[in-house]
Amino acid sequence: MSRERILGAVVLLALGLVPLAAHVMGEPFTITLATRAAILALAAVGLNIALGIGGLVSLGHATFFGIGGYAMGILASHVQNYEPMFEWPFLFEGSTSMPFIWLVAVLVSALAALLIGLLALRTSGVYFIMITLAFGQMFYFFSISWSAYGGEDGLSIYVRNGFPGLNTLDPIQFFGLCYAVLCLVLLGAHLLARSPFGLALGAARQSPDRVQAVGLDPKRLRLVGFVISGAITGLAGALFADLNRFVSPTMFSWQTSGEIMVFIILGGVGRLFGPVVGAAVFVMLEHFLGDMSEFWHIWLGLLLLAVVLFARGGLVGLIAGREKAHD
Amino acid sequence: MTPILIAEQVLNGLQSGVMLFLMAAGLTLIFGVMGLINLAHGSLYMVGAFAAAATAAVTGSFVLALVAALAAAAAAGALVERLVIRRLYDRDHLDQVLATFALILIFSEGTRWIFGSFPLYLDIPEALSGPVTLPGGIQYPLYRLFIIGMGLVVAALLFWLIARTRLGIRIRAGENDREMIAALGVDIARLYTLVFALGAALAGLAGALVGAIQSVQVGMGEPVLILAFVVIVIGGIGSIEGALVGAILVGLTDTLGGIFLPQIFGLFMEPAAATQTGAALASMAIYVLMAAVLAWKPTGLFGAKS
Amino acid sequence: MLKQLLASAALVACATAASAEVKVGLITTLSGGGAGLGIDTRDGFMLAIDEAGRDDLEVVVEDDQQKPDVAVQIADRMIQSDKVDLLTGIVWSNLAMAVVPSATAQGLFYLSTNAAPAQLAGRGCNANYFSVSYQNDNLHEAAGAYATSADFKNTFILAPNYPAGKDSLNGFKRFYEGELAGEIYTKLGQTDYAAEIAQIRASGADSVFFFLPGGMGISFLKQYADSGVDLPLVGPAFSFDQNILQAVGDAALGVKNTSSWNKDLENESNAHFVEAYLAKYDRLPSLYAAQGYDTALLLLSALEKAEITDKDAFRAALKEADFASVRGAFEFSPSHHPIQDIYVREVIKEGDILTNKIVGTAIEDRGHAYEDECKM
Amino acid sequence: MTEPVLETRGLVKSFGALRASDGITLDLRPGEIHAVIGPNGAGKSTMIKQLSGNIAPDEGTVHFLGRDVTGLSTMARARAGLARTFQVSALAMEDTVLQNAVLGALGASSSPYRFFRPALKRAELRDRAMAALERMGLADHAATVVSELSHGQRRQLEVAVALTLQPKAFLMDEPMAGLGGEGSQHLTGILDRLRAEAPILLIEHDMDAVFALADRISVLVYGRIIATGTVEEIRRSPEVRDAYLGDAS
Repeated sequence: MSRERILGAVVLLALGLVPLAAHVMGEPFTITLATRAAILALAAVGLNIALGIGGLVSLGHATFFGIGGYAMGILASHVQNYEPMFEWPFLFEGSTSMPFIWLVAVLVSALAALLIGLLALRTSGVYFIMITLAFGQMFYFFSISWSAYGGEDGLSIYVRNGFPGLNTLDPIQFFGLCYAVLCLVLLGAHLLARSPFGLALGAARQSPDRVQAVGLDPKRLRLVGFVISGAITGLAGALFADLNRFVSPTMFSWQTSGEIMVFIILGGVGRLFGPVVGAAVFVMLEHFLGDMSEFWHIWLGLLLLAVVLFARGGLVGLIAGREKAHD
Repeated sequence: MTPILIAEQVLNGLQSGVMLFLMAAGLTLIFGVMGLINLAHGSLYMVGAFAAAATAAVTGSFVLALVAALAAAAAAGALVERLVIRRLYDRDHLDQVLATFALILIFSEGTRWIFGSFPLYLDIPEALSGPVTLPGGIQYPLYRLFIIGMGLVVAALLFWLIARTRLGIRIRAGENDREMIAALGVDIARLYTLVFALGAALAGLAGALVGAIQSVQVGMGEPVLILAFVVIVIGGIGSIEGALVGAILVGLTDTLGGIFLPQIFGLFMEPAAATQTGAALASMAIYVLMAAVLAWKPTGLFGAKS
Repeated sequence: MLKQLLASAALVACATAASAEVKVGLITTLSGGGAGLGIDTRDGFMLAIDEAGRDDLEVVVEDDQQKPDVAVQIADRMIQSDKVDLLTGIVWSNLAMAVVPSATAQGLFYLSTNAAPAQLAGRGCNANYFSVSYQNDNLHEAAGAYATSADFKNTFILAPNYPAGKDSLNGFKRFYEGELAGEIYTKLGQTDYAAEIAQIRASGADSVFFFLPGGMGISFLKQYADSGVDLPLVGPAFSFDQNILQAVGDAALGVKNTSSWNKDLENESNAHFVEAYLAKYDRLPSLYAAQGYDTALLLLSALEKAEITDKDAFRAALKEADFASVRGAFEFSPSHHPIQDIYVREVIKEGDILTNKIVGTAIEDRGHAYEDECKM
Repeated sequence: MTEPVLETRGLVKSFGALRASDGITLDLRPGEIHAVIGPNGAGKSTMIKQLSGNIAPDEGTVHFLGRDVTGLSTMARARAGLARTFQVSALAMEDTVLQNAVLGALGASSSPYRFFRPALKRAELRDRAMAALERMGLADHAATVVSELSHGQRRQLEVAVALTLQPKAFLMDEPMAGLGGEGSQHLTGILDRLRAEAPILLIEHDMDAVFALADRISVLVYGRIIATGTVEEIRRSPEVRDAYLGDAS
């Protein structure tokens, strides 16, 4: 096993064990923090497929995060307020079932990613960065003025949605659920990176000419990669909304997009466990630096600068070495 | 809807467009010459506004405030270029986005640390305050006319600088072929610092000019930054002409959309619903404009073919 | 390393949790653009707490960064880790909506120092939720009442396009009896109001009501003053707050605004508060500081009467509102919102400093419009 | 006469005032190596881009295997069996040699939208890729990352990736570029054996290689083919001497 793998396994194991220890010690807040880290990591795993494999620098992944969040908020709020979503062609009252909400979140974010991708992937480089950013802003402003679902105030869901067989209001059970989803998606991302599709998408980043010359369409590969990426981030959005029992336009803001990207850079671009390390470190920094200084953003900024300038390959790269695993 | 009101709104759109141009010109210049995407450009706008407000508070002079804004933003730009940006030129866009995102955090919280959390005061100078009557009986604030004038003068200077001066020749050479200007013996490091400081100064000037009629506060730069991005994407990244055309298009769309969309919806909707729907769509109008331009020309109106 | 850090954090949290008998969580905005309001809230609140000098009372203060998800996270942490008995301090309605329903559902008390959205006053009212400030609509209603009494016939009204903006215009219209020359919703965070001012000029209005909190109001006032439109302006206190006025400058002079408090209100408690606040923080208090101070006074008064662990007794003690409010007469309505007078203020200059003075009362003993919807 | 595999008729392409292709007509017959030579700026790369589908001609047609492919994209032409190598190596530099070859096999199977089983564990892809690598003598380097290969090995990998497509014709854009004498000779040997499999349209500067390999040579000058013939015919052609070889030697 490569050092990177070992490091990844250790981090993932720690992320699973810390909440268990906290549960035993009666520290539910630590579990909440770990849940937050797991969900943010999931969002970043999604972005890492577009960014790390496909080289698509999307500064608009908050769009999908927000769509996932609102999928949860809208479905659950109709149940909460006893106002059916629609009565024709059949009565639909909304839903408080997590699996159904996840399905909707994934499908709607995938659809959004498809539409955005169709336009944005006509361009590349800086144009792509800015267009994805602008689409995010478009959704942000729309969500602020969409008064039917709370506008800027957002939507509060008083009771966390349900999952068959689990009491999701119990922090450790909800953590277990998010952790399981994260592990499954990580496994999926691992397989995807090595699958024919992952190979082709990676080649489309490194040498689009070559990909064309062997008869594959780099644009279509990127579009599919972008859609998968958006769908995963959308799923993370639905979980994040359930963690907070609340959604608001902040989920769509461009700072959110920036932060998701920060997790990846902190951890290491294109590395399987990079997003997990990045999100865990970010959540810890937010927690401890936030306690130490009112101006903790300065320190966060400096740390980020240092990583970008001096630790290329992120923290995983720093510990496990620059070269990525090849097999 | 009277012709006077329409004319006034067009002037407003023009004024906001001209200010956007000052921001967008710096961004597009920096991208064109150095290939750098700079998210922290909005922070330089904020630096300009704060420097102007602080100087005006001490000296009471608006002219000195503008000078201070230019100087502070240029100095901050040059400093940041030397310390950080310089290391990013040969990096990919991702690293640039991240590093300049980090700079935003540092600038914003740093400004709050120095100046506190409350907005600062910066006012229009006595000589430029109040409205004037334009031909056709349009009452229009003198200061906004001044802003339009300043913006156009700066735009003209910029075009002259790029077309006619030695620096301009180097800038154009740098846009076309980086190795060639190195071969010509131009000190690239100095040229880059200069261009970055120039872009920063333009942003600082915009911040100071706008600061007098808006609120000088932490975080004021980011909304403008995103608009400026939309502008240069529409105009074509790297093109100063594109930035000018894009800025005015965005300024007009944003202003006129905000006024007319609710009224259009008012023709067939309840007034309250119409204002809300119209306002919601108006806030998205420039992004729709951008999407339309890109669907038609993926590299913007004046962009080089990729 | 991760484990060690988290474990040590947990230990620290345990150690502090054991030291005080009553723990209060103050969640407010201490960083970013809206930090000014939160800092005033905190300082007003802490002034009263420090004056009381109770060593069995601990206040945990956290910065919500004006982000709802951060506020929720902090609330979770205060409830789960710090084990607080009561939460307070949130400035913004959207953050309150994110935190309050789930906190009160978990049996905690919440005392609002500012945000009091309609949802929490009507159908969503809760026995453990007390608004010490007002109900969000109150100041707008007062502005409507003032506009009627000032004999405005044709007012132009504007507010940002978000829920509080809509509540604002509805509140105004509830007490305004004249015609509307126009009604517009602006973009949230908008900084240039030239287009709106042109519409006002063209509308034939005789007066303008606006609700534009924070930086938006500063921009609007400066641009309005410079536009040559000199129709009378009226608005709620938010754009005329002590901290904001200095940034607006002379453009604000003479503007009427509505507030539940002002520093020149004549009562003993207020006189003491203004003097003590100025002495301690070296600046004049704002409405947010006053509301923070009142909230702390209410809390202290209830603690004198009942143990916080005895929820029913403590709730009854809170409801009595047996404290010397800086606003003078103060009592709670059945839905736990204030019944109080709302005043009209005018912006004046005291030496070099812009400030407000009370020029009249807009509405007396105002409760709120959603009282009937509250089933409690 | 056998039907040509690849054939152009009257290709014209202008960039502003510059006529980079000025009525190019040539064909590639089964089993042959047809070399196109010409001085710098003669329009060789413009020509090859029109053959591969990167740019569309203003006038004229391209026929491949008897079918008009003028309107088809690069991808469609590749899938039809037209394999190309690049003047400047276009390879996935962070990937291994085997991964690059598998990419080619993947293109030939034209089904990259499979997301789970690893590409390298798929026998059909792997076997095809390894076969191509073995033929190019790269099998020992299968696990090496491309960025660590020598220049010559990268040139060989270019050809290997083209081979995995099991093409009906090769378009080779200066495969010898940057190779030393020894490397060049090695590759010449490989190409020599390759022609039996599929004909090669070879654009090349290395005259030794051209004269050693070509069955026919066309000379491109200022966007026109000024002569086509066997090696001997071209050597003797006075026109070619004047226009090209004359100032080259």
